[in-house]
Amino acid sequence: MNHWLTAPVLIPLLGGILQTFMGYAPIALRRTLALATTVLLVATSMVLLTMADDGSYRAYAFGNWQPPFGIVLVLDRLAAFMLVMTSVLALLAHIFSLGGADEGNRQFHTLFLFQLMGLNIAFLTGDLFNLFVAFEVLLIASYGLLMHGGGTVRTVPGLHYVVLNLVGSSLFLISVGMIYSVTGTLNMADLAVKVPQVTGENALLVKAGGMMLLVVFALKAAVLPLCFWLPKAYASATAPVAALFAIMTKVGIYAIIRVYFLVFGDDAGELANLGMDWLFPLALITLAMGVMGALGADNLKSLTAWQVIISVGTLLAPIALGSAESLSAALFYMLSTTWIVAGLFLVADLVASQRGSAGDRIITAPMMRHRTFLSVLFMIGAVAAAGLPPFSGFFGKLLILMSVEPGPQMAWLWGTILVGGFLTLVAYSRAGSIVFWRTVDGHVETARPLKGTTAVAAGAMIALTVVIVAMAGPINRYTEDTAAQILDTSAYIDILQTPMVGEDD
Amino acid sequence: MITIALYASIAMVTLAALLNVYRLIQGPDAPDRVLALDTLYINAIALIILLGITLGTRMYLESALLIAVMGFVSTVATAKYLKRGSVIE
Amino acid sequence: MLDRLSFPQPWLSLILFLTWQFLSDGISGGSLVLGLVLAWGIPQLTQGFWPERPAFMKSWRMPAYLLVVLWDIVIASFSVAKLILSPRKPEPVFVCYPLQLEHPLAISILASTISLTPGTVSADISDDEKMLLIHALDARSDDEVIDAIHTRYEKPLMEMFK
Amino acid sequence: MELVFALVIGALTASGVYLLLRARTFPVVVGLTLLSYGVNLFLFASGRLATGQQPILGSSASYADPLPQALVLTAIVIGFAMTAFVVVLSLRNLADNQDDHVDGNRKQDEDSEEAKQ
Amino acid sequence: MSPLAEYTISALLIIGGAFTLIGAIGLARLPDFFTRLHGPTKATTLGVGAVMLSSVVYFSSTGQGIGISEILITVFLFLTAPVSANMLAKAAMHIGVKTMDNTRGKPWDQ
Amino acid sequence: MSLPLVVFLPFLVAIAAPLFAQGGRTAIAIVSSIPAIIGLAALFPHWETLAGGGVVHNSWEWLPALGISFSFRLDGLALLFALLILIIGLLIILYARYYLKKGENIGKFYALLLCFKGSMLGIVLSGNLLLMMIFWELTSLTSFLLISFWTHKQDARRGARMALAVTGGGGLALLAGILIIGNIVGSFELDAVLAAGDLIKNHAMYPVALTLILLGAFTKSAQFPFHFWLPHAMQAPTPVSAYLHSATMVKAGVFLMARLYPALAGTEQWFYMVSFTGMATLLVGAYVAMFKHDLKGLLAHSTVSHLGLITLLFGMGTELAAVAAVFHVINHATFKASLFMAAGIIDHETGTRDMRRINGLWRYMPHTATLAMVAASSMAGVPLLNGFLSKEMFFAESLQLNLPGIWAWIPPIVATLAGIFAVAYSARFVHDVFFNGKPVNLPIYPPHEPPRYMKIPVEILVFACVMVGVFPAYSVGPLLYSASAATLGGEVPDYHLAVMHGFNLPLMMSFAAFIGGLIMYSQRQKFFDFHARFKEVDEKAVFEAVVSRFVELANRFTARIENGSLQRYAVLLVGSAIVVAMVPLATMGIFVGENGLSPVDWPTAIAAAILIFCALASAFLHRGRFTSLMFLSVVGLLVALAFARFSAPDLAMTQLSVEVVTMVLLMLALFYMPSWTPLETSGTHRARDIVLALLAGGGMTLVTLAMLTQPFTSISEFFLENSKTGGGGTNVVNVILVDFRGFDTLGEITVLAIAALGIYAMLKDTALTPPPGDGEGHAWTRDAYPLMLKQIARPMLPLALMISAYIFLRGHNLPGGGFIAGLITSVALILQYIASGMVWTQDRIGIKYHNVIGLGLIFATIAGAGSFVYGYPFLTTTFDYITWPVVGKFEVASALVFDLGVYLAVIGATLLALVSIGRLSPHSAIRSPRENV
Ligand code: NA
Ligand code: NA
Repeated sequence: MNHWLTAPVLIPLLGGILQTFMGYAPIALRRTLALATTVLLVATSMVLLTMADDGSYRAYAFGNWQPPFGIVLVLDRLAAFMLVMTSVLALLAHIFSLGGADEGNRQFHTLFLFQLMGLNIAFLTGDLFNLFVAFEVLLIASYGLLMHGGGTVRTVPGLHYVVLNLVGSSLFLISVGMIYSVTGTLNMADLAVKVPQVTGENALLVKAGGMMLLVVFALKAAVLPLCFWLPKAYASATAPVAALFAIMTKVGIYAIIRVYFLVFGDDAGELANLGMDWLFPLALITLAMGVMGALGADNLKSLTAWQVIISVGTLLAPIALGSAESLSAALFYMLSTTWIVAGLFLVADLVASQRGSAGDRIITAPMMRHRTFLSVLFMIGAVAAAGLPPFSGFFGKLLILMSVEPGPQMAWLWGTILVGGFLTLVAYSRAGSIVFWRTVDGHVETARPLKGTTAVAAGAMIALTVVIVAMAGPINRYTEDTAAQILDTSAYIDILQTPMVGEDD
Repeated sequence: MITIALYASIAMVTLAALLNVYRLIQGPDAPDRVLALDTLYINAIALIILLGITLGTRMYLESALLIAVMGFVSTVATAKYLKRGSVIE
Repeated sequence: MLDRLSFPQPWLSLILFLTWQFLSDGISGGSLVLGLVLAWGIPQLTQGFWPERPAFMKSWRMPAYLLVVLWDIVIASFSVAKLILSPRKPEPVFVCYPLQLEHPLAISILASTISLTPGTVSADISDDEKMLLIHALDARSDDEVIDAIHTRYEKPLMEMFK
Repeated sequence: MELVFALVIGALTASGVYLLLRARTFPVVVGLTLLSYGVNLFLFASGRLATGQQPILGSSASYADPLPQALVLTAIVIGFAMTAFVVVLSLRNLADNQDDHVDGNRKQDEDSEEAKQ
Repeated sequence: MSPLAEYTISALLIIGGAFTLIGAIGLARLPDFFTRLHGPTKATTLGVGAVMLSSVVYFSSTGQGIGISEILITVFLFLTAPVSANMLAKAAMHIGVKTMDNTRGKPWDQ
Repeated sequence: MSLPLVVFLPFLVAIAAPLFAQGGRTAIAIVSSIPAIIGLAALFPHWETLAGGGVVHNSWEWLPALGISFSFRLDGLALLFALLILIIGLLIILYARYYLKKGENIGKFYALLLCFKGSMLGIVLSGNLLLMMIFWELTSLTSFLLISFWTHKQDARRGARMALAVTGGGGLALLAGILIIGNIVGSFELDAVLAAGDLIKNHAMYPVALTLILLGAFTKSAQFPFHFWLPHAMQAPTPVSAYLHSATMVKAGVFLMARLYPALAGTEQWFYMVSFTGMATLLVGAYVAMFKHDLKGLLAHSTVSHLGLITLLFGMGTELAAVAAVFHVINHATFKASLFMAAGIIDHETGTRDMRRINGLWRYMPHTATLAMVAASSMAGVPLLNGFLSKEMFFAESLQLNLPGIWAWIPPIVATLAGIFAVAYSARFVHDVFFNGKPVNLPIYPPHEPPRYMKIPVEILVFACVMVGVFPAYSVGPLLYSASAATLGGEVPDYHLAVMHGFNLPLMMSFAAFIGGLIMYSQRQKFFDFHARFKEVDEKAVFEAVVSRFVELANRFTARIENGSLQRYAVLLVGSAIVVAMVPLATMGIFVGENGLSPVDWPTAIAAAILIFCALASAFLHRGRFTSLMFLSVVGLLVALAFARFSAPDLAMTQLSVEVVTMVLLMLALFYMPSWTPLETSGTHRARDIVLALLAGGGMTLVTLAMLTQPFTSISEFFLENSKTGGGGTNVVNVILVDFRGFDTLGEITVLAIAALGIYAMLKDTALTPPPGDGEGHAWTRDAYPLMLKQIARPMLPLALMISAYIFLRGHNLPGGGFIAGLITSVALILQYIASGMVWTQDRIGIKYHNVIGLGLIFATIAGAGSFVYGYPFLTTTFDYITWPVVGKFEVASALVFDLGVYLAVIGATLLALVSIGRLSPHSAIRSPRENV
């Protein structure tokens, strides 16, 4: 069995434990070790990506128990994709945090690493209940991270975030109960085998459970009407945390792809394509809501937070359509939007640090320091986020637009994405021109120096959009293969036959 | 005979629990409610033991032991809350 | 060093050892060894929680005392039961009981005993630990209560905690 | 018996949901606790009800489904962690806003304005 | 199981149940907090003790071991009940709960 | 690979150019010229191929999935535009060298200008529509940055944003149109698209695609009603106006129409949409130009009008009209660029562009005046100048349209009318600026001729106007032919490029326009008065107002929906779950499955009734918080009993311990909180909440009932069979926790650990003022640590540790295990805190709970990783039976180490959380007066 699969879980776990012990060690040491952990994560996720790219499924059975009885980790292209996306983002956000955001309390690195552990488990696990546990790990860490930093602004949004997610966790458990009560199993591959055989009243039970599970994932993904917890929570988080949170909604989306394509896919009999007819219109409305919010935003972080919601809508619409092309397009866009949004959060924080009391609010203020550098970063990020060429957002949207079959759905999708893109452009140009250009006389009081680490991290995060464009061919090839792999559920089911160590095979 | 005694005993303990709940609702003061709760814990111990005898298993004895420990701590904490406010200070 | 290896609370160790034998499924070599380990280890771990060295106790008097108390509990329960079931209104009284015991543990044992026995509950101990407030469910006079407690419980306890 | 059990879960859920929708942190926390009791019982029930069949090998002739029990145990502990966190967050909310309204220092929530009209 | 054991067990069960019930009746019926405090502290504790004892006898006589953990529980209850009572009484005195009219003496200030 | 070189070189130099800003304006201008010079040199060798009707391709793959390739394509049309871009670009660079002042951000200016040039070249040289699209939007972006070059000017910022919104927005429509075309044709390659004209025009989606594409073209080329952005783009530095907003970028829309002419033109829809738009633009632009007092405003509206003219020509759909359109593109670029540059010089030398102040400049700058007058004449359509030639062709074509009846008169009348206006505003430009008395109050007085080199670009362009006007066939003939051929897809109609075609109707129209225009100008005051009766609309203000209104609306809308009310969000969440679950469940009804109902036993039923009652009571009496908590306690206890009743001893124990810790936690919190919840929710909302609660509860009841009565089989048989043999324990639940699903448990203790650390971190700097007494106004007692409690609590610790050890060790085989043991130990320690206080207890424990947590996680992880050594997966357990003397046979299981980790983590986390809250208490630092340890 390939022990590499455990690396994304064990590395942050050990890193986190180390940080727990080192609560009172010098900050330089803690930073070094924490950063080493994230660097190691990037390296291992790359290794896993190359492994996964051969198109096979690798299963890792904890405790050497044959699935569906034990818990398995499953590495495929999708999982590896999510791992790489996360680890790269995490590394840059982590570097950014070394600029001072990690100070204040001694738990930052611990929570940060545990958050990554939770994310990675969620991406790798092949077990429905273990997915719940992974969600809880990443959520509890995110609660802590959200509350990180001084001041009182985070408390109420944090409280809302936590309470809603606790309800979400309850719904998750109810769903698991409903599904288990009929199928008698928790392993996703096994569920993919059992769910198609469910009929009659039992199918209704599973359907209700499946739909509630969709609500849970939609809550994580911030789909309308379950998206309102997000803007204030993200906007109030410290920058590296907000940047890391760019991945959080994607966990919900990942879970939808994983569970709904595998378990409730085309072949799921009475339960085929469960919920997808709800998801498509909701995705479009979510997009529209995000655009509204972005237009009305009064600071850059809010603007970016609403951009997260825009991306969610843009992503879920093609996913709901469920063709290989649309899935592939969605994955490409996901990579692009996640990194861009993270970059924008970092840039917004740098802007805030250079404008004194005006912060990142979209108001007239004395000219900020380091305006050229920051405005270039913002401009690139905004252009990419709005989906204009030449940056990656454009290609992502283009792929999505092109992936739809002609018909009413195409009209709705194109209309929403294009008009939404236009209004987003208006929002960004308005915000950017006010923040960067509309200055009043006077000088910025209490400006903090622009630290090298933060500047480099934010710059690199934004530059990733260019990297995506440069590597668009290979990335797209990868997402296409990934989509094909996702849709071919029979191969996933084969992990149930994974030979155990010490077994004669 | 044991069966009859068992059922009688269970019935009486259950009835006792109902009376405790009555006191819990009635109050009138917070200490009354806590006392009712404390008594309910003790009734629960009895019920668990009786359940164990009914089922002929000793698997639940430790649950009873735990109720004893936990009920005590809970009562003490609540009483301290009532008179002192901060339970741990 | 010797101190660290000793049994700091021999009585506690004995109780723990015996309890372990009760808890285990019958006495065996394993339970004896493990019981010994725990009887040694737990007092070591919790030593800090027993600030004073064990008071000199004439502990052989303890079983007799306990039997008396046990008997009183049974009697008390019947008398309380009778009172509860009778339509007569009880005549409760708060009694201030002057303590002669000094050791806090002894006071606590006395207070516990009072609570478990006929119609009395220890409601409070004064700040200077000289006075015990007792609530009697149904008593004709204070002195009756005080005398009964003093002769039946406090005296034996004073004997033990000398 | 199934109906009794179902009603218990229903009552826990209903009470939990009602409290969850209150405007102060404390009832919300109590509501979440009630809800999680209901959810735990539900998850437990997904393995069906059994009397005297504790899944301790050798202690009975047949056994209750052990898996939901293990899941619920995990859920209880996780639920405890979450409750502890949300309780502390409520305290923090109180400290920061001098008020225990779930939306921070809002002397009146949206509803009460309508109530006045 | 020997008839003696059966009788013992049955008697203990009935006694246990009865005392538990009486304690609860006291809790429900007695007129003020301090009188109510006596019910659980004695009757209920004894009631549970009797039930425990019946369990000990039962499991000893069915050959499932000597069943000593019940004794532990009982000891535990006897150890803690006075403390609980004391704490509750102090709380009640702190709050100043009403005492019944014919109570002599006064609770202490807290 | 010369074509990509031409396109990408400007971008590369743009990156480098700012580095030369330090070297001064000349240095950077020279560096910035390099791409144009190399570009021209690179294109030159291809002329022969193009003249022969050939096409040059340079392409390689990029994103095959998207149909995007790096495909570049050079034909006559592309060459024409490329030359305009490169040559005028070169002149602009030279001009800007003198135009920009010292101290301006020349690095940024040249970099942006080069980026724009690259983008524009990209549009014309793209052989793939999507690639072109990328460059198209890039021109919008660079234009945005160039218009707002003087970022401190509000007008510049607003003009820039308006331009971006209109052109960028149009670009999105264009994108949609292109995607449809690509869908129809099956390729985005230009060759394929151009070859598929019939296929496209007959396709059902053609009308949509055409509309969308024209939307893109019209916005970019400032066609009515999207023309309003262009005049406001004049806030840009004049070189930008000359280059982007007259010669090149605004021609992109026109270029697009020319480019896709074979694929899209020739239908009725094309005719009506394009020609009428062009006609309207032609008139509106010409009319407004007349009344602009701003020099650049006049030129801008004139540009709008000329763009309308070109559009109208393309719309006519005849081949000759298309040739005329291409021709006018060249002519307009030359005379309008030179006019802009002249206007820039005047602005530069007088400090204003207001024609009411600028008068009689002939005396001060005759050289510039001569150049401007020639160019203006060309604009007016004076013979022997290039503008005349294409305008004659336009007049001729306007007469050729086969419109029915009276409609046939419309085009020539419109054309003449526009001609009249053109003459009039050209006359105004000449007379009002260079003559018409003396200057009024000029900021810079007296004006001078500009630096010598600043005039060279103007001279070159004016020379071109004359050369083309006099020797059209020799100067521009081959290029025009080749470009026309490329536009029309090979078939070029017969046309003659001559100075005069004799006295014909078009000449008469020209004559009429000339006379009319002069009359109009002479009577200008009447027109001005007439025009003054209409309120001038400032489109920028309108745009700003629209955007502001939109923002405000969006803001209000968002605030209404996202109102920060947790109650609303929770209603939405719970409501969503109910709705989606109800849909399938509604069809199920009250459902009892095959197994049916089992009989009720009364004690259980009564316990259940108590549970239900207490749950409801804790909800409905929730306002009294303490009472609610008491009921919650009962519920917790009864849930534990339910677990015991239904064969789950482990759960019963866990639930009990957790419940008590939770109670302590809640009371710790309640200490600081009000003891009473105010009633603040209205009746309707309460009713709503009750309905939701009942639906949720009712739904759960039904689902539970259905679930419990259905037969099922699960994977659990495996656990029961393998627990002893494979996991070494008889307590199957425990074996699942530490072995079969040990990974869940690892995650779970991690959650516990994180929660505790998070709580610790969150409370680190929290300060809370405790109330001085309870809710009824009783001050707290002084007695913090009652004697009896203290005395009894202490011996309970070793006892509890013993019980923990017992529960821990038996857990693998009997109910118990690390969790429960951990909770018992925790509760015993909590009791010490309660009985004896923080300071006392902490002194005696003396370990940091962080380390206990860490230790716990380490134990669990190491126990799991031990199996790596033997090549087994993580968390593979092993066990063995060992026989020792005295001790006898006993089991050693690695799972026990894992469970020990669980035990420690639980203790550490529970205590860290509770102690963190306890530390908030103000008493925790001060010893109570009654404390005597
Ligand atoms: Na108690
Ligand atoms: Na003038």
